[in-house]
Amino acid sequence: MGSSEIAGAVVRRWLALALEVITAHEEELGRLDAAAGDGDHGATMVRGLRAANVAVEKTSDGAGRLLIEAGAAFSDAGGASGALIGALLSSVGRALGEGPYDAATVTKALQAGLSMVMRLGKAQPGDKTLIDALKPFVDALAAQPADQSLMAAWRAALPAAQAGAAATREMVARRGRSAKLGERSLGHPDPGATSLVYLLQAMEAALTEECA
Amino acid sequence: MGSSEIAGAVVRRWLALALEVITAHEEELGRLDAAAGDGDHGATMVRGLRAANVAVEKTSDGAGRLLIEAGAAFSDAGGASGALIGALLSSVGRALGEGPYDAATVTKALQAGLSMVMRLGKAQPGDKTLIDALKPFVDALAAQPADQSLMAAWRAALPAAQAGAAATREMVARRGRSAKLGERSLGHPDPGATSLVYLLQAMEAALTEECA
Amino acid sequence: MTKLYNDPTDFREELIEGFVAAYGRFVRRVPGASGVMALGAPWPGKVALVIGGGSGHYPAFCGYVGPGLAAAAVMGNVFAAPSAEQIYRVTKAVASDAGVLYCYGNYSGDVLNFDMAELRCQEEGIDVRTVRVTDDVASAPRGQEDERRGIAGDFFVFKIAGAAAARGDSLDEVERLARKANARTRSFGVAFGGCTLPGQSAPLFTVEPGRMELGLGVHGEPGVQSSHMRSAREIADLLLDALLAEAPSDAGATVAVLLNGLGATQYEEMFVLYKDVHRRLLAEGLSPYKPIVNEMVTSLDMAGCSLTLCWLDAELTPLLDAPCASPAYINC
Amino acid sequence: MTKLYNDPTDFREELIEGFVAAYGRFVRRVPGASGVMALGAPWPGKVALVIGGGSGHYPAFCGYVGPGLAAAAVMGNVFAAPSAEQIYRVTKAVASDAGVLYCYGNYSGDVLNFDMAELRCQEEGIDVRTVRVTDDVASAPRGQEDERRGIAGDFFVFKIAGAAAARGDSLDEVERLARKANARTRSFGVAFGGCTLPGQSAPLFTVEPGRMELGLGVHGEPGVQSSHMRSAREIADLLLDALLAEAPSDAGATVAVLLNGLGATQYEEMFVLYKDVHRRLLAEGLSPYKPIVNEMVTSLDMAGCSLTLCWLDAELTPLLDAPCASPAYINC
Ligand SMILES: Nc1ncnc2c1ncn2[C@@H]1O[C@H](COP(=O)(O)OP(=O)(O)O)[C@@H](O)[C@H]1O
Ligand SMILES: Nc1ncnc2c1ncn2[C@@H]1O[C@H](COP(=O)(O)OP(=O)(O)O)[C@@H](O)[C@H]1O
Ligand SMILES: [Mg+2]
Ligand SMILES: [Mg+2]
Ligand SMILES: [Mg+2]
Ligand SMILES: [Mg+2]
Repeated sequence: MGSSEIAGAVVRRWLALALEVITAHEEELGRLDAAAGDGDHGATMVRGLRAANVAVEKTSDGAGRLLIEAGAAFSDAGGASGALIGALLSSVGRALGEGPYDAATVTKALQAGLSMVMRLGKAQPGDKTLIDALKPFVDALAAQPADQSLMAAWRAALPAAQAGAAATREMVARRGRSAKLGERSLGHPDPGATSLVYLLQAMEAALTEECA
Repeated sequence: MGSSEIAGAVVRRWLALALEVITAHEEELGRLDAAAGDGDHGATMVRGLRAANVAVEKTSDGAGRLLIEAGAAFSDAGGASGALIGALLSSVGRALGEGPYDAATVTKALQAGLSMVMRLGKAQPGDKTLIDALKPFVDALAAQPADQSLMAAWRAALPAAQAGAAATREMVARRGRSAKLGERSLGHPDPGATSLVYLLQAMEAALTEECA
Repeated sequence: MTKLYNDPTDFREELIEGFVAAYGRFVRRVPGASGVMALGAPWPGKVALVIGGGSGHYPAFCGYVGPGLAAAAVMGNVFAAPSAEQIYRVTKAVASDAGVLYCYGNYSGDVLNFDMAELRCQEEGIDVRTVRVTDDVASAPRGQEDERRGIAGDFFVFKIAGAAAARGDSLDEVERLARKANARTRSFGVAFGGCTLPGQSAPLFTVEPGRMELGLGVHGEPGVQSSHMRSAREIADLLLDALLAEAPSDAGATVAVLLNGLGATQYEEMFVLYKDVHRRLLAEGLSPYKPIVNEMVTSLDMAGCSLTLCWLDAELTPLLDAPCASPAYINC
Repeated sequence: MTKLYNDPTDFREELIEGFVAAYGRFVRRVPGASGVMALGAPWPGKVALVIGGGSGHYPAFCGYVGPGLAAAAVMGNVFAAPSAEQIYRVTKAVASDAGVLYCYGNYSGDVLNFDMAELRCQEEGIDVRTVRVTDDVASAPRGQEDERRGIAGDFFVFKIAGAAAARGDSLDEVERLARKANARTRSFGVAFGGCTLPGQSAPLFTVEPGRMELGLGVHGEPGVQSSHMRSAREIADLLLDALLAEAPSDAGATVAVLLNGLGATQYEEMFVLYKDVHRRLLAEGLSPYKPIVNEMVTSLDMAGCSLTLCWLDAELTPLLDAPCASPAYINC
């Protein structure tokens, strides 16, 4: 199997695992969103991942193309996270292109995705959004030694995402639905940041499986 | 005090005591009505008795006239019991006229009231309505020895009303709102029969107080 | 649960005041009575349709007062029929030389009070007729149609009677058409939760999770039967099985349809249910005519809904389509 | 609690199907998209008003599609903004040469998706403008009016924009009038209980007995503040205190009034509350113009209500009064 085929398989496997873990946590994500938002975050993420999985089923394209397709399908879940995660996937996919799928290329692609999400959503770190998990992760990934494998780098960067998501518990929402409830969002982690960690963890599992 | 004044005072006292006891049991009557009806019986009876009390406040008429006024005011509570108890009071009042207010006259007046209520509501004994308390009471009153005082006769007839009301527990409603729920009315005494017993008991107390 | 009130004892009075304040462009208070009448009523030469019943069913009854619909509505306390005295006063305010039609759901308290008022009006020489709505198939078996109670079918009967009256039909004719509309109107409903009277803290009945009640009333009465919860598709079939078995012998293919919410049931859910109702109607060869999916006769904040079919014909359809303007229902 | 459904995953699809089946006399499905358009649209030479948002707010949004109101509504899943792709497809179906106005409640998800669709349409040469409704005074302080979310005020802004579009006003003018209507519209609400999403068994939030939430959202969000329960009279004052403090500097005495129910609150209660609202408005020297007491923008089966004032003037009043015909709102 060539690197491009491996990369495609990883994306497919990732989407399958992500759907699994998000479905398992759908209620939890809904509850987190209900604390100061509208309770639909779990449902929206499940819907988006289902659509993304269907979208990549019928094609044998490379990882970049698959992510573009997955992003378009994910968007259709609607809501803030449909738009943002959908745009994230598509923009990472576009930046990834034909590869190579090494740590450096993937990091650059994720940086492109991060800035797209920040441009679209206009959220800054500390606003209590998925940015607070995504940005620390991307920064940590970029800080890994250049010669590491993608899998090793990914694994090493994960704790930064988790710490970032955990830190949202103490933040007051300034973007998205919860923003209107200000103080009421305190004490609960941001649902979008929480689900983003699940997505990143699923990717670690997919990389481990497919690259073993 | 003449017998007419005593009789007027009894009616007034009765209405006051009746309002007290029905108010104390408003929730219970509502619950009984809710079992297979619409839950408003307690509220309607309270409303009717309040209006009746107000109506007799400003007049110094005799018992017959007072009951007519009380009945008209009670009717305005609406619902089935507003119409029926209102008509009962007015028709007893008309039959009572200027008295004398002895056991025989009162019994005849109650018989007139009973037949008015049966004509209006078209309910028969056994249909699980207030008739099942009222008719046994009126029959028992009529069966008392002719030389008894009204108070003694009333007291002696009360158990028949109580037994009649209790027996409604095992009946299936065939009149009024509960009728549509047939079997569902089984196991709960009829609210109208239950409240009628309270009314009759209040009259015993009023007679006792005023004639002592 | 009723949350907004001042003194529960004043609930009806404040509700009437608020209703008239809001919809003074359609109605005014009947002076000295618990009821509202259409602006401009009495309408000379036209039969006056007088509707009414307990409160707690909005838009029934006061929401349906206006040209092309009722001349007046008598408003009782929550779930209590208005008294004969109030009905009498409201009737006097809107009666014309063409006579009066009383139209209301068939409940013991309403029958008692409207009948007493009718008698009194007739003694005074006002020609009053009565048509009781008896659409609820759950409330009495076939053969005892007259014993049935009136629920959401009220709406179709009022609309048709009101249109006939507005057209200038005679009292005989308005009565005949209302009776015909009622005879061709059938409803059946399901409930998922009870409602709470103003000032009380517990609902009139509760439904266990995973269960539902069949054959609900619009006064917070529980259903006539309890059942396990079903999917929308199964509920559509269950409702239609009950109704289609009752199609009038001369029924055509056109049915007016009302999917009525009782108060707390979401509009979105009702559309999901309506999808299955519609499909089944088409599959039965029936043609749904201007369906309504809305809250037309409620039961405070009860959760549940009912389905009403009114089998139309060349006489009823134009009356249903006739223009009208009331606080809760406008047709043009 | 949502009781009527088949598969919660299909909820939106079945809801759209049922809605179109019921109200096919007003709307049809946009082919290949999650939205509905008015029969007869696109209307050549007229600005197309496109509204939308998550589902769960009926009659918003699809109930307001028809002549004199919106050309189309894009329908998201329950409480989730529709995707940019769906908004784009719906826009394409109704866009005319006169341009398109997007009008929706100001929520992050809606802004993201409508903005992306607007960009894409503009790249294709369709002139699209956007006016976000920001009526909820509870959701951001004065000075940050643009940050506020849109709740029941949607109705007045849609109605005024739709009437301007139907009259044939230019896109510039329709946009200006919608913006003006929004600037003069303020809402504030109270909640007594949360709502439950389809397929879930617990409400999004609960309110302790004896308490209420101030500053509710229409997505089942709890209020911005909790308070002890109050009488209708006190609630009327509390709502009006918040709104009157926001009267536009050039406000006249005429205000359109909407007392909006969120789903489970009884109409009767709302009339009781309206009585106190009306009295207070008169006492303030304001003249309530054609008040509406109804469910116009709901939040599934949430218990609560909001009060909206729209300060009218000679330009806005005729637009509010202009005829329209949609499944949920008819004016004639
Ligand atoms: N403007 C924004 N920028 C970045 N992230 C956002 C923004 N708005 C919302 N989010 C993220 O989306 C999450 C909510 O997603 P979801 O509940 O699916 O959408 P909605 O808010 O439309 O209901 C939030 O927890 C937050 O992480
Ligand atoms: N037709 C009738 N004849 C005699 N009693 C009746 C009749 N209908 C109802 N009742 C009595 O009225 C009681 C119910 O009264 P209430 O709840 O106040 O009126 P409603 O049935 O109008 O809600 C019943 O329990 C029954 O005793
Ligand atoms: Mg959300
Ligand atoms: Mg009752
Ligand atoms: Mg009653
Ligand atoms: Mg959402």
